[in-house]
Amino acid sequence: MKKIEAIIKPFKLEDVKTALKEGGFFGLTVAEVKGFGKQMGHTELYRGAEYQIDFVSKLMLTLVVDDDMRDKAIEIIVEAANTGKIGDGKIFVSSVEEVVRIRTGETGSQAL
Amino acid sequence: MKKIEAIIKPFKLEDVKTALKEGGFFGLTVAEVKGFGKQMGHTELYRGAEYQIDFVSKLMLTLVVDDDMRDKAIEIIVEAANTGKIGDGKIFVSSVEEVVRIRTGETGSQAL
Amino acid sequence: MKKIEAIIKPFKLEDVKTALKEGGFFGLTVAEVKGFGKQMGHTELYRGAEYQIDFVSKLMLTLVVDDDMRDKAIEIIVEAANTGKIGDGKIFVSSVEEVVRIRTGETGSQAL
Amino acid sequence: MNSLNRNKMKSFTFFIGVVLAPTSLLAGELGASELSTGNTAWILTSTALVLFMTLPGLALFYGGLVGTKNVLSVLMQCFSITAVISVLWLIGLYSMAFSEGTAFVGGLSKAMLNGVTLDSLSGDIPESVFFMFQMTFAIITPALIVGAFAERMKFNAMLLFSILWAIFVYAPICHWVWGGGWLQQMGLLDFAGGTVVHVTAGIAALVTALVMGKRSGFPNVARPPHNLTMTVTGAGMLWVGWFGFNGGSALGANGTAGMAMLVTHISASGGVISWSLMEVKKYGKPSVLGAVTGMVAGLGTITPASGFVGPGGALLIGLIAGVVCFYATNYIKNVLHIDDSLDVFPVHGVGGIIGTLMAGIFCSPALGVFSGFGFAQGIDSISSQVYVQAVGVLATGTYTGVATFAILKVVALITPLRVSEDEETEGLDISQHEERGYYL
Amino acid sequence: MNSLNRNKMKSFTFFIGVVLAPTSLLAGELGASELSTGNTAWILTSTALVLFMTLPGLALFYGGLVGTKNVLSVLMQCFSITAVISVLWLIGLYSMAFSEGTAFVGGLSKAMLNGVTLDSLSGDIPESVFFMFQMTFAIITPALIVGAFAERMKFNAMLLFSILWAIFVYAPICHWVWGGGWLQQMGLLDFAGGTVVHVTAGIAALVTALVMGKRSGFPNVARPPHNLTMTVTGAGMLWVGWFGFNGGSALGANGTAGMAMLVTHISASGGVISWSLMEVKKYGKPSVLGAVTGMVAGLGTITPASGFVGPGGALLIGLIAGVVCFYATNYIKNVLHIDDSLDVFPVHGVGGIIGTLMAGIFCSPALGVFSGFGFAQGIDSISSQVYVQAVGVLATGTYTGVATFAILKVVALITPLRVSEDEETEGLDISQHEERGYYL
Amino acid sequence: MNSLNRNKMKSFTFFIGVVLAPTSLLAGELGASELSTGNTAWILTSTALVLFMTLPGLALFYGGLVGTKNVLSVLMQCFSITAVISVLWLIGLYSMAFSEGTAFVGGLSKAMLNGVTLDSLSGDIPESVFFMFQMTFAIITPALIVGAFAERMKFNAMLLFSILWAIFVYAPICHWVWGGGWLQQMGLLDFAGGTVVHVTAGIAALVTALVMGKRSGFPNVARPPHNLTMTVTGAGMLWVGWFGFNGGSALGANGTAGMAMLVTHISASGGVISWSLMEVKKYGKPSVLGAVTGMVAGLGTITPASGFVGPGGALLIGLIAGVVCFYATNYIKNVLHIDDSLDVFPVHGVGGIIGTLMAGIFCSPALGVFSGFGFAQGIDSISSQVYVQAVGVLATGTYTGVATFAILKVVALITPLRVSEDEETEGLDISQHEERGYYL
Ligand SMILES: Nc1ncnc2c1ncn2[C@@H]1O[C@H](COP(=O)(O)OP(=O)(O)O)[C@@H](O)[C@H]1O
Ligand SMILES: Nc1ncnc2c1ncn2[C@@H]1O[C@H](COP(=O)(O)OP(=O)(O)O)[C@@H](O)[C@H]1O
Ligand SMILES: Nc1ncnc2c1ncn2[C@@H]1O[C@H](COP(=O)(O)OP(=O)(O)O)[C@@H](O)[C@H]1O
Repeated sequence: MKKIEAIIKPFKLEDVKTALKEGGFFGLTVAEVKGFGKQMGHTELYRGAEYQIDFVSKLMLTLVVDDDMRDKAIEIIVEAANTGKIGDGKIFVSSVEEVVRIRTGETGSQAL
Repeated sequence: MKKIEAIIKPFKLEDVKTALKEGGFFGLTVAEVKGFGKQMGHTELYRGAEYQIDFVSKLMLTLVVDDDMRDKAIEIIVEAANTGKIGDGKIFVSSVEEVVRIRTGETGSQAL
Repeated sequence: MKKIEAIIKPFKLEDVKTALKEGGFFGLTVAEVKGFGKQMGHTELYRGAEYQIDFVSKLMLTLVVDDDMRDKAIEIIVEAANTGKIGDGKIFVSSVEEVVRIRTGETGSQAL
Repeated sequence: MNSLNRNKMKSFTFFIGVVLAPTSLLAGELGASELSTGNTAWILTSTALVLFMTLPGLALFYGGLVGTKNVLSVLMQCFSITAVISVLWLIGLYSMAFSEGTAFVGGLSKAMLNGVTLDSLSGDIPESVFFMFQMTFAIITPALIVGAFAERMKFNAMLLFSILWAIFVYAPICHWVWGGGWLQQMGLLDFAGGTVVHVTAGIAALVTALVMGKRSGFPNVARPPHNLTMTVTGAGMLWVGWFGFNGGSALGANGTAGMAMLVTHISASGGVISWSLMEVKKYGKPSVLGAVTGMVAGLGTITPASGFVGPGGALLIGLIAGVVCFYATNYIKNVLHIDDSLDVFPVHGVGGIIGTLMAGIFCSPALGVFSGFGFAQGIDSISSQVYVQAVGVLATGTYTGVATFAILKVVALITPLRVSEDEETEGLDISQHEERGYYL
Repeated sequence: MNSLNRNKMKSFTFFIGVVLAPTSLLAGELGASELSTGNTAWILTSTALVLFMTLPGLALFYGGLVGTKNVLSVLMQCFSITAVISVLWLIGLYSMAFSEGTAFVGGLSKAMLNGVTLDSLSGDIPESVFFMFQMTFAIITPALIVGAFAERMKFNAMLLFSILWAIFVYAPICHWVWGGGWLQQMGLLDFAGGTVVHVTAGIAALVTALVMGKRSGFPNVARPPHNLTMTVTGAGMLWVGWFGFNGGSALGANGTAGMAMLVTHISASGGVISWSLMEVKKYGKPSVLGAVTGMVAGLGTITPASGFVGPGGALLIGLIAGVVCFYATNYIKNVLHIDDSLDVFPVHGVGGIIGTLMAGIFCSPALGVFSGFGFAQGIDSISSQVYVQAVGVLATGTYTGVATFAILKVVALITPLRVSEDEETEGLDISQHEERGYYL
Repeated sequence: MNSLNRNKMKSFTFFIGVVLAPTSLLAGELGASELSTGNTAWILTSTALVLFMTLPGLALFYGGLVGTKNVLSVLMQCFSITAVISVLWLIGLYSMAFSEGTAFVGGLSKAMLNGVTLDSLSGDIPESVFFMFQMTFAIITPALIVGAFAERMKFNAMLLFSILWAIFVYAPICHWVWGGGWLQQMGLLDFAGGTVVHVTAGIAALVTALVMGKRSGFPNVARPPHNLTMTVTGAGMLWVGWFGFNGGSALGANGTAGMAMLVTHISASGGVISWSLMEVKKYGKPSVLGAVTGMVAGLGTITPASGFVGPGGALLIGLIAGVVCFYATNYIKNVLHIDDSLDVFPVHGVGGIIGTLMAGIFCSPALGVFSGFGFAQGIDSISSQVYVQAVGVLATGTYTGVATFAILKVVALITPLRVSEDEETEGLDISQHEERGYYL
């Protein structure tokens, strides 16, 4: 099984979730993160103290899928999260050895 | 070494932490996440705008363990986090190549 | 490619980010987490209810790098995040199969 | 309304000059130098209460309802409006509203408070106090409109709009109703601002929402309030502050002030109850946002009626307000799909309209337990009074609608009204003010 | 109600019983129609201050102490209670408390404020103002009880309970102590609600906590307040609002009001200091939650005594309140393991009890620097006065305990008192109101 | 202090110097026993308003500006100072400030309010009310200093410092200016505390910041306010509360109170506008933190002038305050690199200084639209008045600087002033109070 970690712009969450749902993916975990990359942050100003905020709000999606669903998932995310502007984010894919469903103790693909 | 990522219900954290501690696991990292899965979310209502919240609050636990402790850790988590109801969460297991303890620079099992 | 996950003390973020930047690393994702480990937490007191807080605020940095940059990244982080006191945190390294840049669809090293 | 009661209304200034009340005139001329410390104490207090309604009351009420990335922009709008309108009030708006002039607008004889000394009285309170009390109304009215264009208006456009609106809408209408203008002469009953404050703000909100267009994603994207505790905090402050708004409009610490406060409170309670019941009926559960919205509906609706109706009437008014404003909110949002972001029109506008009309009914002294304290002078039936009330609503509403539209078009010539789409996505706090609400 | 009885409100005990001021009596009888604008101004203001204590004061104080998933439910409870009790106060509670009746309860002659006009006076303030001022007490008392059953009571059960409690507990006891009832006749000194407000709320809290049972996980699971800044904000509002609560209970702007405010403030300060010192002694560090809890203890405890004791007595009362309530809180929670969620009984109940008793001591004019301003009429020693005070505490406490228990049992016949375990886990905000406090 | 001198408190300057009203003097002497309920009502209210400025106003204003790990420590400091100074005020500070004594400090004849009864008057209000009103000033002044040492001072050192400072700085200087002391005799115009409150707090802040040293990381590490919504909430409360601060300083509900409130409001508005314009000029965008800081600058600066200047003067004062304090803040922070954490000196200190000086200009009755209401008695030109004002500023500033330094050195002998570096990193909430602000 594969773990897909996607960093996306926060306001794209609904689109991505909906697209994944339509694509048949019914499990997803989302964390709020801050990203640092090519996308510029912004300045903030507090009583004469002005400074550069390098970090930008992002969401990190974690999605574990069967091996054969990997490419489809990536495709869906790329399409739904894309705005064409810097800062759209990345997808990282890695291997998962085992999955367990806590409720039932099922393992492997059944646990997804 | 193995990385165990467990998504659990928030109010189960204390139980899981205690069980892990008793099981001899003394390191753990916890992130607040939102999960989307079989468990139904709920509706929210704001002045005539009613909508469905699909995401449910969860915690993601990250736990890196020696290879031979993997199964024990999984077992402990499954047992402590289980309520038998939908939404109890998943455990994902993957391989970790290297671990470093920042304080000392130690690596491998010693760093855990 | 490698994924480097580093758990550090929150007030070290600026130092680590600056060091990474100087070291030529231009991408980084940060999540707020709570850590449980050797570092003691603290007690809190609320109207006669006193209890032990085991969790300590930490940041989890995620950084995906080319294989040959792995050691440099680790070195930089260890150096910048180190205070010599318990609780400085860990670095976990694992393999990443694929990286995709959402904006362009580029994959592999180019996507970093 | 007899001459005794007549003194109990808002703008004594006006009564001296215009209403031809010989007894009060004499009092005004001969005994006007008799300052009442008790009445002054209460209006000083009321002034503080009404400012408190805007800062921080309304700012928090609105601020909690927007997204976390726009919260400061709302607070900033309320603060800036307060500062700028206050200075304008001194420079000329007070004079335009309350000095002698035509039936449509006052003159500039009191610009910069010309001629006002420590000893100048307005009725039996210092004129400085009357000036301040009225100023707090001139502040909150444009601040109410903020709710309509929240989360998308440019800061400089907002400020320019508010300034022009205060000059060309608020000041004249205030003169019509309270400053001796034609509606006052006609016998319009508007104790504390059903037309002057709520109809004008509500209609302006509707026009602004239509001209500005919807926030991106409306109505499909869920926009939950980012901090309902902030909204409820503001709501509590509004409730308390409204005691000064309506109770202070008696311009004295007397039975009218007490009764105005009482009916205000009862109507607010009625609004909470009926809005909550509507939610239970429609969705099965009452929400705290519903409760506080019903409260505002009850408060806005009783405002014009507060010095004229009794407790029984107030209870009915509050209950009706909750139901009508509930339906209005749903209709505007879900049927017409107008993005009046924080529902200013369906709550304040609709509340102001029905409240002004109901003031004409429940002021009648012949309704048994629902009786009020009498019609305007020269009016002796519910139908005549309601007719005057309807004229007041129509006139103020129409004028406000047209003038607001014109002002928006003028402002748009000078600066775009809306931020860019990217700025809207990033949030107004960063894009307009380079600040963030929270670093928790 | 004749003009003599009209004076029998609230501080009548004091004026008649203590000051023996025949002139004020005469004024009451002959010149009662003379409205005092100064006194009216202060009671209008006090009314606003006491409402402010509940909304948003107490709502925030309590709201900050619960978990983030229950914060709105607490705010909603405070808002709903305010709305519903206000309407009931108009319909009949005011009459039950303050109109002529038996020694145990008033009649219904003033239901819907029957017969009350703009000119009706109560003493030298409009009756509408007296009605409103007293209403704010009737609101805050059931709102205080919310702290006992927070985080687990069903909304509809809560509402039904509060309604019945206001009818069967608050209104009669208010009549006993302030409406001319038997305890007032006996000479009970309760200036602003040691028995009427704090003993009743505290005992009801204890009974409710016992009947409802513990929150799941209590006392093992840590339940830190979700937002102490909110609690401290509410605490500040309570302190300020209490100036109206106790200062307003003089029903005039005079030396008694000033002194009541002064001793209130000093006692609050004493409570802050002694609770903080207890924490330093026991835990090594003072906490801000401890400080504000000590403040509430000091305020609750001085409440019955506030018109009767001097500054020295107030300082002692505050210091004692902090220590006793500190121990009481620890004892209830850590020894008896009673889950009175927000410690209503050990702070308000215990404070109300010891405050009522100490009022009987420190009212004595013969205690040197700790002297007060005299006993009730016909009483001439500390021991006689303390006896009356003890009777007051016992009577109100016992009656409240029994009646509260009975009411809970009746409510339980109609609807379960508690939410289900799943709902408790999910939080009351979502399960009862379909809302979330924060989307930060 | 004879009965004439007793009137010489606070507003005496005004009564004697400006109004030259022998009748009011006579009234003071002969009829001083006539309590005015209206004036009493307003000062009771003002007392509540000024306490509200500290709790929760200032606490929130400051609390929002610090990091999330230090927010409770700031709230705790404000609460503790309130409690402790209140008790000290009763024990002896009030007497030191306002009882008869030398030109430099009062005596102890009123310690524990010795001799003060329910009927004691101060002018035409109860002495208990005067005591309370003045107490709220004694509370807020040390609370203002908290901003200078926020995020690094030990709690016990903070408390000890505040106590000694209140005794050795506040009480004497209050006596100099308002208690019949030498500056009052000289004709210093300080209506509501330009020197007594703002210069003293500002200078003490500067000294404390220098002695304590910088927070770790200053000025390189960004320290954004953790919750600007909290700060803006506090700002709104400060604005409203300041109506009691300045308006109440008239010690009555009259034209002076009304005008003081009016000029206070206009100056605050001017400060908001000019600070915002400076930001637009320098950074291109106005911020809400800038707006509220300008507001505080406008309010602090008008404070000494508020009973003496007219609306036109107030507008200028506010506009100037915003500009000058803006530059001062930048200079202190970015050029001198002094870590006065929350900018107490550049806003309050600088505002107090220029306000006291400008009071001497704009009180002149001969400035056309910028005229005020006259010089102090015996003074007849701007230059003479400004000279006196300058003496007042220099004397209070110098004494405060020296005494504050000495007090800090004494405290440092007893306990370290700062927390350890680890404690600073962990935050004061956990390290000093074992609490956390938020569990959201
Ligand atoms: N090497 C990396 N490791 C981890 N996260 C990264 C890396 N590079 C980028 N990111 C994440 O992806 C986000 C987007 O990257 P950015 O360089 O701004 O734009 P783009 O992906 O469009 O080129 C960043 O904000 C950061 O969260
Ligand atoms: N394929 C997946 N990838 C990532 N996270 C998942 C996946 N499936 C489920 N989850 C996470 O696990 C949580 C529980 O899953 P859910 O389907 O609701 O219940 P259960 O695990 O009991 O069948 C989800 O809320 C989500 O956070
Ligand atoms: N085995 C582990 N798995 C996951 N996270 C860990 C593990 N051990 C430690 N951590 C994380 O690293 C942090 C620091 O660890 P700790 O034992 O306190 O100190 P140190 O790393 O200096 O020995 C912890 O707070 C926790 O977040």
